[in-house]
Order: sequence, then C-alpha cells, then structure tokens
Amino acid sequence: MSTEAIEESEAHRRPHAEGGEHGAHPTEATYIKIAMILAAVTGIEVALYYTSFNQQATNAMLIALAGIKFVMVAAYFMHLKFDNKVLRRLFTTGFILASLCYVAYLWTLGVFKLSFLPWA
Amino acid sequence: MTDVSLAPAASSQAAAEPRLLRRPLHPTGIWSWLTTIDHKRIGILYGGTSLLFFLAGGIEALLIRLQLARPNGTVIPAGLFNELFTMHGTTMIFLVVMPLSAAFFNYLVPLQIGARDVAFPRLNAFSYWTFLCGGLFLYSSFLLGGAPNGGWFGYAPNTTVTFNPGHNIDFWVFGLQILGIASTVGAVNFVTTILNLRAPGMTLFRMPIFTWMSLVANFLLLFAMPIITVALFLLMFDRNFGSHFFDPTAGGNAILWQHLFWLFGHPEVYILILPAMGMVSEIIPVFARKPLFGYRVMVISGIAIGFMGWGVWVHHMFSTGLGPVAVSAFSLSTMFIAVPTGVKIFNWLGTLHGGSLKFSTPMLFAVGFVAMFTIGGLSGVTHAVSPHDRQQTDTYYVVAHFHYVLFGGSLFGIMGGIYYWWPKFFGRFLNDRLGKFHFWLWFIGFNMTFGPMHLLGLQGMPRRIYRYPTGMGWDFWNMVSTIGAFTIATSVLIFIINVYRSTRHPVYASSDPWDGRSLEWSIPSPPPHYNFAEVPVVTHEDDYWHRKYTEDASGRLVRLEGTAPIPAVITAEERANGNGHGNGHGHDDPPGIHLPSPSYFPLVASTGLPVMAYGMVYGRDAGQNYVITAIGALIVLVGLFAWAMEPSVEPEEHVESGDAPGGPEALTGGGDGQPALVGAGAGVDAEDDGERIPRDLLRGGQTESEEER
Amino acid sequence: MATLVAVLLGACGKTTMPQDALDPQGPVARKLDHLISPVFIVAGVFFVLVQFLTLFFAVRYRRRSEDEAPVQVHGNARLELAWTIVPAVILFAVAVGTLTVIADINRPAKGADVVHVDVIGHQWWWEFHYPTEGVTTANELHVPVGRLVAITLTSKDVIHSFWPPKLAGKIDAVPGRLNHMSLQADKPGTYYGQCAEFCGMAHADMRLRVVAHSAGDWAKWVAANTATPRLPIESVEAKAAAGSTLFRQKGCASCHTVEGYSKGTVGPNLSHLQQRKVFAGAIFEMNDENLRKWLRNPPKEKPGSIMPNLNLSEDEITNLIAYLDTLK
Amino acid sequence: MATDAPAVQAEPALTAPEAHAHVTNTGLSNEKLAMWAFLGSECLLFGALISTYFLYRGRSPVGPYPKDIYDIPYTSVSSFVLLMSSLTMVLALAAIQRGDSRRLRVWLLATALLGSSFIAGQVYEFTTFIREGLTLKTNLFGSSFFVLTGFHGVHVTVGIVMLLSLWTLSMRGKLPQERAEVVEIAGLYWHFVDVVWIVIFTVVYLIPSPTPHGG
Ligand code: HEA
Ligand code: HEA
Ligand code: HEC
Ligand code: CUA
Ligand SMILES: [Cu+2]
Repeated sequence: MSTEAIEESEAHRRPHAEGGEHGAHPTEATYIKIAMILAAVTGIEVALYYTSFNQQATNAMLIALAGIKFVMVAAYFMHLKFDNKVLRRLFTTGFILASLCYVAYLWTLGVFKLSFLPWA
Repeated sequence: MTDVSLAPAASSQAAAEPRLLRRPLHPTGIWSWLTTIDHKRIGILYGGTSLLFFLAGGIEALLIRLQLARPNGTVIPAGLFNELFTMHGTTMIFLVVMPLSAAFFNYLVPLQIGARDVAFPRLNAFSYWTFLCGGLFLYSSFLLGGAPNGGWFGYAPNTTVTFNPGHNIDFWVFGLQILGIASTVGAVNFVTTILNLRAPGMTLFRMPIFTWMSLVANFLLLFAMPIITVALFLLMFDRNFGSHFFDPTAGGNAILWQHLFWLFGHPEVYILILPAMGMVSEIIPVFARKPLFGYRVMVISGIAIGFMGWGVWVHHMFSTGLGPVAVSAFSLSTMFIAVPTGVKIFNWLGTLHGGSLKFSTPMLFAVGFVAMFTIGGLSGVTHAVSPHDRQQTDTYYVVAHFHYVLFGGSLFGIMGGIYYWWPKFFGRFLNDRLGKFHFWLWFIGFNMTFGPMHLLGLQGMPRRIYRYPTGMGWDFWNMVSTIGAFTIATSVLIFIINVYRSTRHPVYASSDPWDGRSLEWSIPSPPPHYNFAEVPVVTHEDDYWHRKYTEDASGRLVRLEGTAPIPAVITAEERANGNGHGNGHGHDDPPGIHLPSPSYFPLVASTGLPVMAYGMVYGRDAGQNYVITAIGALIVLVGLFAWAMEPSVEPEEHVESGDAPGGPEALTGGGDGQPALVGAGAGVDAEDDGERIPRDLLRGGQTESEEER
Repeated sequence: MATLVAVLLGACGKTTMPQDALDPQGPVARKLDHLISPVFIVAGVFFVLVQFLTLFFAVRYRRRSEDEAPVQVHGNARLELAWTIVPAVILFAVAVGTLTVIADINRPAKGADVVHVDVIGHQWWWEFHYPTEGVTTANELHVPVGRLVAITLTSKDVIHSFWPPKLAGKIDAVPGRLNHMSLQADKPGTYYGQCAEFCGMAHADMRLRVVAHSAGDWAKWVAANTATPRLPIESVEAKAAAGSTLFRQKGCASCHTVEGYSKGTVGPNLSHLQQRKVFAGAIFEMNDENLRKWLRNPPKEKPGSIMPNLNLSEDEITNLIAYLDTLK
Repeated sequence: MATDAPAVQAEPALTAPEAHAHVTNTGLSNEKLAMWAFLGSECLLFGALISTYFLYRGRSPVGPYPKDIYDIPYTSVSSFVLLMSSLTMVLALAAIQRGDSRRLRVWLLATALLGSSFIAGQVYEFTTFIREGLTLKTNLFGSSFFVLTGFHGVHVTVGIVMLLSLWTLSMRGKLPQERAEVVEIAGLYWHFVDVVWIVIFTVVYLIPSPTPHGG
C-alpha cells in the first residue's frame, strides 16, 4: 500500500542541484521563439478586432487566442510545463475554480444569452 | 508579496547589515511575546485573543437574547440591536472560530508533521498581529460613533452610503479587509508548511487527520479570501469614491454583492467546520482506543467537502429570484454535500463501535459534536430543498441551522480540542470534573437556546428583528431560548474558572497524558521551543501509536515490548527535572538546531494597517483627505522593508533563552541554556544537524515495526 | 420525554400562530408544505438513527476497565461504500421531488382569472399597486379568494423580502430588478406576514397583511378604492376641513398622495386610508388613538421611520385625524 | 511491509550537509511554493474583478461607452510592451542561472523599464479618459473599468519595485548565481501579471461591449 507512496515522496525529497533542476529547461532561443509567437498572436488579435464578419465568431476566436497566449506564458515563461506538478495543480486549481465559479455566477445573472439552450 | 520573495534574499549572508533596530533577544517577558515568531507562542496568542473575543461576541448574544426574551422588548433600541447582531455574527465568525482554528493550525500542525516551525515564521507573526489589529479596529467602532449594522453579510445596497451614511459600515469594510490579509497570509503559510515541511516518511496519507483538514481548510481560505477582498473593495469604492457597483439607480446590480459574498461565504463555512472535524477525528480514536475508522475515506470526504463547497453558494440566494434553472442546479449541488459529510458522521460512529470509550471531557465534546452537528447538517439539507427554503430563509430556522453547525459543530469540536490539547499546550490539565460540568451545562444550554429556534422559525419569526408583537405565538420559546443562552454563559464561566484553577492548582501533564496517537505526544508537554530534538522519521499513519502498540493476531491492541505506559500526571519535581517525559527542561541542548530569531517588524508592519484603515474611514468626510492612510501605508512599508532586510536567522549570536513556550513557565523558565533561535523550518534544519543526538525521546527507538497497516 | 412532547405540542397547538409557515392556507403554500413533509421525515430518520447510535455506542462501549483492548478495526470498505450510496440514493429521490416543485411554482401565472399586483418595497412599508384595477394602497394586500394572484416585486431603496407565510414562500424585492411570485388564499380572512430581508433600522416593523375577500367583497373593495376621495365640506366638517388645509401647510402633501388633492410619493398613498385596518408597516391598528400617537412623533413609535416628527400641536393633530378619517 | 525500512535508511542521505539544497517534501523551496499558492489565490481576485467588469458591460444607462473612448492601437502597443517584458524577464532568469550577473542586470532593468512604460501608458490612458469625461463616478463602465485596470496597474507597480530591488541587490553583489531562485520567484509574479493583462486586453478592450438598451 504505502510503498509507492514512500518512493514518490522520497523522490521528491532528493535534494536538487540549484538552478536547472527541473529536467529539460527551455533555452533562450526557445524563449525568443515563444515571444515571437506571442507577438504574432497579439497581432492577429488586433487584426481580428478590426475585421467585421460574424461578431460571435470573432469573440470566440479572440478568447481562444487569449487562452493560447495565457497557456504559453504560463507553460514556458513560468516553467509550469517543466516544473514540479504540485505547482501546476496549485495554480490550475485556482484558475479552474475561478473560471467555473465566475462563469456560473455571471450565468445566473443572465450575462450569457445561450440562445441554443431552450431554458437559458 | 514583496516580502515573501525578498525576505530570503536578505537572509543568508547579511551578518554586517546595518539595522534599524537591534534584534529583539528577550527570552521572557512582554517583549518576548511581542516579537515572538515561535509558532507555539503565536498559537497561544491566537487562542487567547479569540477566546476574549468569544466573550465579547457572547455578551452581544446575551444582550440580543435579553431583548428578545419577551415581546415588544425594550432593553435595547433598534439601532443598537442591529449593531449587536452584526457584531455578534462578525465576531463569532471572523474573530472567534476562524482564529481559534488558526490557533490550532499554528500550535499543532508543525508538531503533527514533525517540523520545527512553519514555513514562514515571521509571516506567521504578521498574521497574528494583523488579526489582532483588525479585531481591535472593528471593536473600536463601538467607541467611535457606532458599530457596523448591516448584518454579518452586509448586503448592498443597504450598506452603501445612501442608506448607511455613518461610519458603521466603513469599520466593517476595513476591519474585514485587515482580517482578510491575516487569513490569506496565514493560508499561504500553512499550505506551504504542510506541503513542504513534513518529517521524513510522512507521506500525505500518513498525515494526522487534523493536519489534513487544516490543509483543506487553508486551501479554501487561500481561494476564498480574495473574493471577499474584491467585494469589500468594490463596496469601498462605492462608499469612498462614488463608484456605482451596488447602485441600482445607475444600473448597478444589487445581486452582485450577494454572489461575491456567498462565493466567499459558503467555502467559509467549511473553513469553519473542517478544522473542528479534524479535531474530533483526532479525539475520538484516542478515547476509543481504536484507529479512526476509514482514515483514507475520512481524508477524501474532507477533500470532497472542500471541493463541493465551491458549487453551492447560491443556496443563500434562493429567494433573490435567480430563476428556476439556477435554483434547481444549486439545490441539487447543495443536497449532495450531505453525502461526504454523512460519510464522516458514519465513520465516526464506526470508530465508536466496538471501542473502549472513555468519556473524559474532550471525548464528551467530540461525541457531542457528532450528535449536534448532525442536527445542524440535517436542517441544512432541508434548506437545500429550495421551494421550502422560501419559507425558511431569513427566519430563526436558519439561525437554528447555523448555530447547530457553528456552535454544535465548530465550537463543540474546538472546545474538545482545547480540553484535549491543553495539557500539551501548557503542561497541565484542565480539571476533568469541572470540564464535565462545563460540558453538560453547555450541552443543555445550547439545545435550550437553539433547539426552540427551529420552531420559532417555522412559526414565522424572521431573523434580525429587534422586537415582535404579542400574539404571534413566539413568546414561550423565546423565553426558553434566552434562559438557554444564560445557561451557556454559566458554562462558559465554569470554563473560565477551570482555566484559572489550572494556574492556581496545577496538575502537571506528562508528554503523553491521553495515550495519544500522533507525533505531538512524543515530545514533552509543553514542547521545547525547537519542538523535536531530532526530526522524527515516520513510518506509519498514527506513527506515535505504532511506537507504543501493535496488534495481535486477533487484531487487538497490545503494547510493544520494551515500552511502558507513561503516567498521565507527573509531579512538580518530575516536571522540573524533566525526567523522561517531563517538559524538556532536563535535556541537553540539541546541538545545531537553528530556529529563526524573534523580530519586531511583523508587529510594526501590521500596526500600519489599522492606521491606514482609520485614514480611509475618516478621510471620506474630511473632504477625501487621505493623509493618515498614507502615513499608515508608510508604516507598513517601513516595517516590510526592515523585515526584508533583516536576516531571518541571526547568525553567530547565541542567546540564552529558555522560553519553552506556553504556560506561565514560559515567563520564568529561562536560562537553562537552550540553543539560539536560528534557521528556518524543519526540513532545512535537518541538514545542518550534523551529529544527531540519541533518540531518547522516541523511547525504545521503535521507529519501524515489521507489521504493516 | 413524554412531557417534553406534551409541552411541545401544547406550545404549538394551543396558541394561534398568525405566521405559522407549517399551516398553509392556499395552494401555493401547500405545494411547499407537501414537499417538505417527506423531507422532514427523511431528516427525522437520520436524526433518530445518528442520535440513537451515538447514545447506544456511548453506553454499550463505554470503558469498563483500563485493560480493555478493543479490536483495531481500520475501516470497512463495503460499509463505507454503503453509507455513501444509501444517502445518495435517498437524496436523489428528494432531488426529484424538489425539481418538480421548483418547476411547478415557477410556471408563470397566466389567464384571465389572475389578479396582478405590483409590490414595491420601501423603507419600511409596502406599496401595492393593482395595474388592472387601478388601485394603490399600502401594507395591506387585498386579494379575492380562490384566484391566483401574480405578484411582481421590486424595491425603491434596499432589498426587502415579501413574505406571507400561510399563503406563499418569500421572494425578495430587489431594487432595479423585477421578481415574480404568486399566492392564493382558500378562505376569506386576514393573513399575517412581514418583510424578511434585513433592510435597515426598522426592518422589524415592516410588517404586512394579506386580506382575502369573497368575490363580492372583493368587488366592493375595488370599488371603494377607486372612488375619488372628496374634500371635507368646511361648514359641516370644520375640523376635517381645517385638517385638509393643515395637510398642505404641514408638508404632508409633499410626501403623500391623496387622489385629486396631493401628489407626494415618499410615503404611502392615503387616498383610501380608512380602507385599511393597519398602518405604518402594519404595526398599528387603524384608529384615532394610534393615528394620534403616530402623528405626534413617528420615529418614536417606529424607530428609523422616514416620516419625520412635524412637531404638531394636539389641536392640529385632532384636525388632521379628522381629515384622515374622511379618506374612506 | 518490510519495504518501509528503506525509507528510514534513506533518511541520513537527506541530512548530509549540502549547501542550499532544498530538503522539503516537494523538493521545492518554501518561497517558490508559496508564490505559486499566492498566484492561485490571485486568480480568484482578478477573476472577481474581470467578471464584475463583464457583468456591467453595456449596462450603463449613460455614456461614455467603451467604443467612444477606447484607443485600440494605443492599448495594443502597451499590451505588446508588457508582453515583451515577460521575455526580458525570462532572459534575466536565464542569465542568472548561467551566472551572468551583468546580463541579469541588463534584463532586469529592461523589464522594469518596459513595465514602467506600460504604467506610464496606463496613466496617460487614464488621464485621457478622464479628460474625455469618464471617471470612476461617471457610470458603471467607468467604475468597473478603472477598478479592474487600476488593480492590475498596482500589481505591475509592485512588480517594478521588486525588479528594481533585485537590480539593487545584484549591483551590491548580493545576488549570486545560487540565489537565482529569487529572480525566478519575482519572475513568476511578473509573468502572472502579464498573463492577467492578456485576459484583460481581450475581455475589456477587444471584445466589443454590447450597447445598452439592446443591440
Ligand atoms: C459550520 C458552518 C456550516 C456548515 C458545516 C453548514 C452545512 C450545510 N449548510 Fe449551512 N449555513 C451556515 C453554516 C454552515 N452550514 C451559515 C452560517 C448559514 C447562514 C448564513 C446567514 O444567512 O447568515 C447557513 C445557511 C445555509 C443555507 C441558506 C439558508 C437560507 O438562508 O435560506 C443553506 C441552504 O441550503 C444551507 C445548507 C447547508 C447544507 C446542506 C450543509 C451541509 O454541509 C450539511 C451536511 C451534513 C449533514 C446532512 C448531516 C450528516 C449527514 C448524514 C447523517 C447523512 C444522511 C443525511 C441525509 C441523506 C439527509 N446552509
Ligand atoms: C460561531 C458562531 C456563533 C456562535 C458561537 C454564536 C453563539 C450564540 N448566538 Fe449567534 N449568530 C452567529 C454566529 C454565532 N453565534 C451568526 C453568524 C449570526 C448571524 C448574524 C447576522 O444576522 O448578521 C448569529 C445570530 C444570532 C442571533 C439572531 C440575531 C437576529 O437575527 O436578530 C441570535 C439570537 O438569539 C444569536 C444567539 C446566540 C447565542 C445566545 C449564542 C451563545 O451561544 C453565546 C454563548 C457565549 C457566551 C454567553 C459568552 C460567555 C460570556 C460570559 C460568561 C460573560 C461573562 C464574562 C465576563 C464579563 C468577562 N445569534
Ligand atoms: C418626509 C415625508 C413625509 C411627510 C412630510 C409626512 N409623511 Fe406621513 N408618511 C411618510 C412615510 C415615509 C410613511 C411610511 C412610514 C412607515 O410606515 O415607516 C408615512 C406614513 C404615514 C401614515 C400611515 C400610512 C399607512 O398606511 O401606513 C399616515 C396616516 C401619514 N403618514 C400621515 C401623514 C400626515 C398627516 C402628515 C402631515 C402632518 C405626514 N404624513 C407627513 C412620509 C411623510
Ligand atoms: Cu424590509 Cu426588512
Ligand atoms: Cu452555505
């Protein structure tokens, strides 16, 4: 029962060398690459703002793009992708909790008109 | 959060750093308490302070009950009545149950996980002082023109300047804001401590259940506090700076406040109950001589309650008119929270079943918890039936519900915890006979006070009314309830006498007076300031029990060979020379234990906060003049800066200090050559600890046994 | 135990309780009641179960000797699963019932037979407005028996909650928001209620009545309340006429509406004041004595009341009351 | 099981004196774990503010409305500036992890500068809005806009103070390579603030607000 548990905990307790302890760390080149992607996505976002086809679709795309940027910064610049999974859980818990609760309360106040749901 | 990240920056090699103030090195006396960063002393400060606030909140309740004893009561005028119940609710929640739980987090969590302190000892001191400042700030309102009067949930727009132009609500807003800082900082600290500083071998599923419930509660705090912070900020902007968040005439949505408040408020009620559930789960097994039934399930149900607690807040808003879909969804989610809670109840019953139950005072409170909390939980489920909640909400039926869970739950649990851990905290017992007397009066008074409220509520008595006419049929039960309240007050007096007696006629406790199961019982009572002379190595859940007992073939417990029962009571001499299971005074200094040094700056930084708050309160009608706020901010900044520049460890300074924390000895027992207070946290210390001293504390050295389970 | 039950029943049964939520007097309230009865039974069963087991174990397993060595039971997966599933299943049944009733009571009230009322919460009194009948009144809601009353709620200031326990559950009156509820009375009579959401200083004194009439009485009531009030005739009713002048001089008119005479909106519409049995948030029976008390010093009688003390002399009060008495 | 024993024996290895090793259960330093916990908590803080803004989109009975006063090209540039400050931040971290203190300082300063220009941009934006008649008091849009972006601005400002403190420490030689984690932790905060702006930029600026009274 407890064997793996111990092993797991022991693995964590092993002292790490300072600095690049968390496996494959991105290099500066990666960082710059990421930044360029982020810049490009921002460009697309602004461009989308000025296009005027279906607003609903544009909004959906804008949110998706913001999500991509969010994830990239968190994953690469904040090392969440490479770092200890405890951190990832900690942060995503907060983030998901926030998203769900706030969306739910906005929904009860009729902010989202979900026309495809008969009762919404 | 500058402090968090910069504090370590200054820590290790700052020997020659210029100082604002000489490092406080008083081992005893008032300054040692003002500057302490020992989690045990902070725990005691938390506990003592919140018990005083309990008296304040209780006196408010007694006044409420006096006024309501008879129809058309004239004891208290309407305005004051509104202040009283607001302050009563606010006090009991934010200044009593939360900080009492914090007291236990502080004192016990490091002991239970085998750590030398919390992760951020100075931040911990800051939490306490901030809590105290917030509480005093709130209470100063009584002297400064009127206490908060909007109810503990302060519904807007009743709390906006339009309808509440005085300072009452301002005190509430800024008081809670300050308390929120204390709680958030504390939550970060305890989450870090529990995740990071467990003794070797203490996997998560070997943690004592109280520590587990503390972890869950602190996660809830971590995520819930920012929500009320925002709500209070919005209200502040409305009140002080003319924004329109809660102003319906400008399109503002009055329901926004309720959402934000309950989005915080419901997780909050589980913050209030989970630590108490943890305590009960510690007490029952010890007095039943059986392990906790279904430890893992208990942990998991605690986590489940924590999670589900986020999805039910709208049950406080069933009559605000949110529409059938929202109401249905939240009715369902609310009901199903009964499932994990029920599991806990039945598992406690499972623990009792077949045990050898000894009803010492802590056990009485713990079993009382199981019975009384269930009643409150069940009325909670009837609330969840939202159509009928439209009859119940805002009546005394709700008041009955939440007193059964808060008083019958949280406070029963915490009282049990106080009786149970008192010997550990102070090295002396509370009298069991008086304790039982306390319990029974408390129990009877409690049911007399709050039981009738179920009836009153269903008979149509709304809450928060300062008077009611004759002929409503409420007279009798209100009178009963008032008598009950005074019965509780009597029981509280007995408790006070008991505490007083324990200082006059002490009965000294050994290290393990109850035959305990978790690590805190493996060290002297009260523990030395470094807690563990040697960081324990954990091999089991209920590790300390496994150093004393094992199970025979039929599953019955048997004492391990070579171990002898420790007497519960020790004599003053035994205590003085610490023989074996005394108070640690007899030990040689464990070498190389470095605990963090005391510091002035947490106190300094926190005192800036109420100054800022007064500045905000009075700046509004001083023509938006916020000079005082700026001064307060400056104090905070100076405090934080000095703190950041001060090494957490005072290098090379060896202090003669014997402040074994707790009890009156703490003030007198100095000078027996304890090591300097240096270092930071158990994990870090373990490494400095070159030579290890023999495990004399782990009597018999039974660290591993061949039996599993 | 038996005495306890007796006392309990005695205290509940003998006295009449005008706001008893467990004594529904109309179909809307009855739906809630029918739902809760089985739920109370479920709760009662678990209550008895847990209390019994706690007590039983406490007695049965109490320590008799310090040498007892109980079997170390660490848990029982099957049992634990059982007491997870059984409550869940029971709750599932409760949930189904709950959802049904939610759907039922939220069906919008439609049909020619429905009486529509707008209820507006004020600090600290209720305004009732009947758009179809063209009636405006305060604190006393008049309804016909046997007909569904569809209420639209809102508030002029803070949040209030409209609650006539025997006829319906409460719904909040929220400023800037229209909420809906319905109620219906089976029998003619007067039903008590009060504001249930804390709304400031005089929340306790924000009570209300619902008066249910038979069809004929209802028609009479509507007729009386739509008539235009007449002004007192100077020569016949000297006092009342003086009162009507005072009504303007003392500023009453700036806060109160009397149809055809004044247009204030701060306080209740007084056009048909004498049609009501109670006033000032339904804390006073309508009679001259109480009106006198009220006019002497409203905030003294009802702390917090928005109607100020106008420092009227006793004579002025007498005249004003004489005038108010003409508002039939 | 007997396998419990190794756990005990493994223990002495942990106590071997080893400079600056993290001996914690997670292998993470307390400070870093605490920062992440704090950031998790901040999600709910900003979530509440953003959702409040969202709730009040298009609900103001009186103008000015977003479309009347937003200057999207301007805000896009300052958003870009803040985004790029995340790059310089992470480069600063890479520098100290390599032990390159000079680069560390360059990048720290660059980050602080980018952050400051973002703040300067925000101050300018606020003053323009106020000049155009939108204040905290004007309408719901003003209330929710200024409170949300103001909170964010305060966070950025705190971040700048952190960066400058680190820079000072490094100038005084108190930020050696072993203490790279301090930079990492400040960086986490910084990136978080950036990430929040990513959301704000989209939700507040780019997604058009419905006009009040339908439409
Ligand atoms: C310690 C604090 C605490 C706790 C633990 C709870 C627990 C619960 N609460 Fe309570 N609650 C409060 C504190 C608490 N509450 C407070 C302070 C208020 C009022 C705030 C205010 O308005 O001022 C409130 C108000 C409140 C309301 C709003 C009432 C209203 O204003 O109209 C509701 C509605 O659903 C509710 C529900 C519940 C439920 C379902 C639980 C559940 O968690 C209970 C679960 C437990 C059990 C059910 C018992 C054990 C289970 C079994 C024995 C299993 C079998 C049972 C069944 C199958 C039914 N609570
Ligand atoms: C943990 C929480 C907690 C606790 C323990 C209590 C304890 C008590 N509560 Fe309270 N209560 C709340 C939380 C709590 N309450 C909340 C949240 C509200 C809602 C507020 C709101 O509506 O906004 C509320 C509201 C509330 C009301 C409703 C008010 C209203 O709606 O108008 C009432 C009425 O009877 C009441 C009564 C009591 C009583 C009699 C006690 C007693 O149990 C108190 C017992 C304690 C003592 C009696 C202290 C002992 C004092 C002495 C012995 C004095 C002597 C000592 C010296 C002089 C040094 N409470
Ligand atoms: C500033 C406004 C104001 C003025 C002036 C004022 N009233 Fe009122 N009046 C109110 C308000 C508000 C109420 C409701 C008070 C409550 O129930 O709390 C009220 C209630 C009443 C009621 C009870 C009505 C009911 O059905 O509940 C009467 C009668 C009354 N006023 C008469 C008068 C008379 C006569 C005068 C002048 C002498 C007067 N009022 C002046 C505001 C005013
Ligand atoms: Cu209106 Cu309470
Ligand atoms: Cu709740």
